Amino acid sequence: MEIYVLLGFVLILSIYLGLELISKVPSTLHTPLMSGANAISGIALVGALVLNSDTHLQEILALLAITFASINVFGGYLVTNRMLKMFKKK
Amino acid sequence: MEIYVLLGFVLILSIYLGLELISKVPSTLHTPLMSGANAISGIALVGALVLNSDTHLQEILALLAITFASINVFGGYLVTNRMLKMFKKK
Amino acid sequence: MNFIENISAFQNIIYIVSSILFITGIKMLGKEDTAVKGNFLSALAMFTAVAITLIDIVNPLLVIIGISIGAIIGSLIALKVKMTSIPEMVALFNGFGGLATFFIAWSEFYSIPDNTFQYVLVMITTYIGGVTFSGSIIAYGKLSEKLKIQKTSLITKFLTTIFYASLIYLLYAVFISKIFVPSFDFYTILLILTLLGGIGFVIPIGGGDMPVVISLLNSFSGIAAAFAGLLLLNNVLIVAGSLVGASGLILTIIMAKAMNRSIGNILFVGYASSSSGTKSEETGEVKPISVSDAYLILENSSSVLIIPGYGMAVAQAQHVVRELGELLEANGTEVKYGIHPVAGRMPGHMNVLLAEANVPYDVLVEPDDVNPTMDTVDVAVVIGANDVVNPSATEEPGSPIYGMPIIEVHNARTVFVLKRSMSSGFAGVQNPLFFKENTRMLFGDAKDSIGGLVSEFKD
Amino acid sequence: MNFIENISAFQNIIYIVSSILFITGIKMLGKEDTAVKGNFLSALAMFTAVAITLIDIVNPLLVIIGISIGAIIGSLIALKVKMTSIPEMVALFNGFGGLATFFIAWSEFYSIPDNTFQYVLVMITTYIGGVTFSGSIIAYGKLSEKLKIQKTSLITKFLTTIFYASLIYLLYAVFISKIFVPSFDFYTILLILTLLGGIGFVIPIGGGDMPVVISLLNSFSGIAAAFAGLLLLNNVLIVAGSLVGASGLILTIIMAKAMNRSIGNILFVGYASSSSGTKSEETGEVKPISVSDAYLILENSSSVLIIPGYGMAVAQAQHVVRELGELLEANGTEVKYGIHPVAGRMPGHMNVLLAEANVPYDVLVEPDDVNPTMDTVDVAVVIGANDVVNPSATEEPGSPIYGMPIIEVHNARTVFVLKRSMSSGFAGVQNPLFFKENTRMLFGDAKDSIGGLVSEFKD
Ligand SMILES: NC(=O)c1ccc[n+]([C@@H]2O[C@H](COP(=O)([O-])OP(=O)(O)OC[C@H]3O[C@@H](n4cnc5c(N)ncnc54)[C@H](OP(=O)(O)O)[C@@H]3O)[C@@H](O)[C@H]2O)c1
Ligand SMILES: NC(=O)c1ccc[n+]([C@@H]2O[C@H](COP(=O)([O-])OP(=O)(O)OC[C@H]3O[C@@H](n4cnc5c(N)ncnc54)[C@H](OP(=O)(O)O)[C@@H]3O)[C@@H](O)[C@H]2O)c1
Repeated sequence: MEIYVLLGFVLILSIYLGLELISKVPSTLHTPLMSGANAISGIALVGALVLNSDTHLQEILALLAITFASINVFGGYLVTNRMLKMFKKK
Repeated sequence: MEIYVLLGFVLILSIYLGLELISKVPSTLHTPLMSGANAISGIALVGALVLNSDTHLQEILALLAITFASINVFGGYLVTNRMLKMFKKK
Repeated sequence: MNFIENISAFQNIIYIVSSILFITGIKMLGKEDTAVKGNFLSALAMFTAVAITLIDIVNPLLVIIGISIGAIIGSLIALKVKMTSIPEMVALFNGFGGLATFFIAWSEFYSIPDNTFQYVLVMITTYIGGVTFSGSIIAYGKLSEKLKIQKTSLITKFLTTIFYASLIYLLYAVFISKIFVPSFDFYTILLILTLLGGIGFVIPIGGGDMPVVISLLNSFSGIAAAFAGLLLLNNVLIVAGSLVGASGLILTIIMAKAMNRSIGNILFVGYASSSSGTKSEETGEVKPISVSDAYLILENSSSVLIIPGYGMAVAQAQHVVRELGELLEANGTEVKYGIHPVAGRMPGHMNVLLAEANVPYDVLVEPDDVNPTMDTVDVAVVIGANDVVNPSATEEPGSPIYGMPIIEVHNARTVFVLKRSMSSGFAGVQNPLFFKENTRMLFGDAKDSIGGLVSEFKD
Repeated sequence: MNFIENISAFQNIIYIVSSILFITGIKMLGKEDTAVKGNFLSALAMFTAVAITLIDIVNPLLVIIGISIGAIIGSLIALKVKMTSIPEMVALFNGFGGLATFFIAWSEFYSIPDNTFQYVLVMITTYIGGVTFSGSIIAYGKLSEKLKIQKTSLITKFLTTIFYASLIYLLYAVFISKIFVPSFDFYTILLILTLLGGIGFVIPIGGGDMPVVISLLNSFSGIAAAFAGLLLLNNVLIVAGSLVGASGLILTIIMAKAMNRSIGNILFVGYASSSSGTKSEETGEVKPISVSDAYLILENSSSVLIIPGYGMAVAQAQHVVRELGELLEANGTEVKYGIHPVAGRMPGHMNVLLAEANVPYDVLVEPDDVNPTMDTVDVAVVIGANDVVNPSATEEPGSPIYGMPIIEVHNARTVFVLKRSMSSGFAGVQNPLFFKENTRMLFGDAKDSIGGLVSEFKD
């Protein structure tokens, strides 16, 4: 079985699941969801960590990828948390 | 990447998705859902079709598997459809 | 070689398409407006998956024979079965699904290489498939009342022991034996133990708990198919099986919740029916009512709530009930049906029966919708229901059903209870409703009593 | 070798655990009660995935430097950013996410074997990542009003053309060029075209449509990560990326619906603002009101609905608004806030601002909840909102915003509109609300006007 077919399938299943899970989000949470999703897209960090650094160029690319993804991760989770903490019930 | 790990992942994702999709089913549909699921479990038919039949025993096993799975498929879909057709709005 | 590889890559892509169809189908099956389409979509998914598998089949004769026999038997059962027998039929079909995967695993046992992981998969698939099969057959027997056996009998105890033994054997097979080469005899023993174990799993469970068992076996049949998918590296089996597994699990949980019991309690303990025997009997006066008196009251009421239960199914009274409902409406009375999720003997039982009798589903209301306004109901007509209207569930902390959500008919202005005697319902507990000030008992078979009311109206 | 294989199998299992955590996290993030926990769970998932990746890292120094810099910059931004600047910040972070995957794909270009499929993946990932990056930077510029450029200017037209050219180049790279050996120059051109293309994609889109663009770019940044996952055969990247892709898509759709426009219209057409210019101007009398008169009416009303809009954000009036609300409540008036889903300039904008000002979220109501009972509202106070209360949306079939769901304040007994002038809102259409019998205009900066009311109350 082709590994790409299978991984593509995981991708489709995840999108389907994502659409189901988020479809009914209340408008209060639109902004936090957006910045929370932002943080999650910092998962590129995991990809950046496994890059080859055989050449200098690759080394620089890896360093930059790690840095920018980390900004996303740290910034995203912190700001989302800050925002969510502001929401209070009476 | 181990194929079994990946397929196991597909299994987990599907169960998660199934739980999400079905969790809010109205009680009117409990019985049809059950028999509809019954029909779906006839998917074993696809498995039965690809079995080896190198020995006589295996041939018999394949035949039996195909037969019983087919009963499920045909019986399940027909009876579910029959049941659902009975539900009417005013 | 390249050609075959291409075929199998293509098949895999089609399997994925079919999986997505299955997912969408079961999603739509869970909503009233789209259920018919959902079932159709899922059938389409099945057709696609089977068709694409057939393109490189080795033994077409075998396939044609198997599918033909299956199609004939399946269709006959589906078209002939009475709506009241759906629970038995579902039990039977669960069994067939389990049996098919049992055979698949058995056959694969002879094909797999000496790979320990595949060997483990064969063992597990065999076990789940086999237990689903034999367990379902017992459930079928109990539901159709063809099989009656005492929980305390020696054979029950023996089989229950075999069930635990089979579990241990499986664990041994999975965790320990794989160090050795799997031998034929070893596997044969598993086959036998599995089938007996399934019997032992279901046989001690009370007949009334069978719906929960059926849902659970439904779930198992899906899980078995999913494991067969792992074994055969086939993703549509995995996805479709998982969906069935999830759906069965959810129905099981819904039922357990509606009965306010844990799944473990249902499977391994059962109702402590002895405790209800020693309980002090409810005292008080029971006020019977005649059909003609009941008619007079109904004729003058402006809102009526009908609560059907298992007794309506037993009496096959759904058609006369619908007739009564229509006559009441023609008389200017507002009629609703209060449907408890576990009324009857399978989830949604009442809904199916009433649908069969042509009651539109938008007059069916759930407990949560009807309880808050119960005091505006003139007459609550309880037809062969008992546990689902038992006020002990809310009032008596000691009762075995305490905590179970009920339809609170005792808050209605008047309650008619239609049953044949003072005997208790499935849970085996007394019902204080019968002794309440505003309750009238209309004794007799439900079909006869309702029939009587209908003829009074027609005269 | 065996050891490394074991590590990678183990890593894959942990990645799966992390994926499930992500899924559960985002599920919980979508519900008010569990949102904080959900965000925490998703952070835990991220930590797990990163930690397990670190165990067999080759170049620890690089990693330490990168993560440290990222952590410092990210944390600083997160802790310093004002709530009113969240839209810009999200745009910027989307860009960073896209940039990271852009670099990943670029680096992989030198590592992949001559496998056409991987080559295709590199091309696509480069493209999505690059467009997300440069597009987000433009969106950031537009939102923070650092970048102002005419839609009709020559440079805009040039860049738009480049965008289409880049798309064609990508299609060529994916479908045709793979027959040849990919050359370095060929890829370099893609890199450049991609970055310029992203600029060209966003630059013609009106500043007010940026929120939709941001959501879409949010979705893209997820899809880019998912494709990077395909490239690196890494399932947690695929799952997490897909979730972000789905979430961004849903927000985009929600916004488009709330504006009653299609996504295509937003991205490629924009409002036909010229038509509103030629439209016959609304005639009628506008009735201004002074702060002290408004105070008298508010003081005597028993229910007030506050409808905030973009103007409240501009005036930074959320804190005085909360103060006014509290004073009204202390005065025995029932106060609710009517929140339109696209009020302001990003989804949920008003919710975040009011939350920042300590307004509890259970007094915030959605249009569907408040419209049916609008006639029981004594005073509707519209604070810097315009389009979201424009009755043309329901009354004037020719209007560009016709069909958009609004908060129907014109059905309230009295309406106060707080804005600085008679100018129109984001959609550029006249608002007949201002001319209605029951409307009073309170001209001036929202913060000043509300501040005035507050001091009247305090005196
Ligand atoms: N639905 C499910 O999925 C499910 C699953 C598992 C368990 N259960 C259990 O089943 C019970 C269902 O409650 P329920 O209220 O529907 O039923 P019930 O409590 O079992 O009571 C049924 C009543 O119907 C009466 N009856 C029987 N035949 C009749 C006839 N021909 N005419 C008139 N009355 C007749 C019986 O009294 P007489 O003998 O005096 O006539 C009996 O009291 C609950 O305890 C539930 O937990 C349900
Ligand atoms: N939320 C989103 O996600 C989103 C996304 C894309 C587009 N949009 C669009 O944005 C619009 C949002 O509607 P809206 O009603 O919130 O805003 P709006 O229609 O853009 O109107 C804002 C009003 O606020 C007034 N204003 C500006 N500064 C002010 C100040 N300092 N004090 C008092 N008033 C001030 C302006 O009038 P003066 O200049 O006369 O003061 C203006 O009419 C909708 O058209 C929506 O489709 C929203």
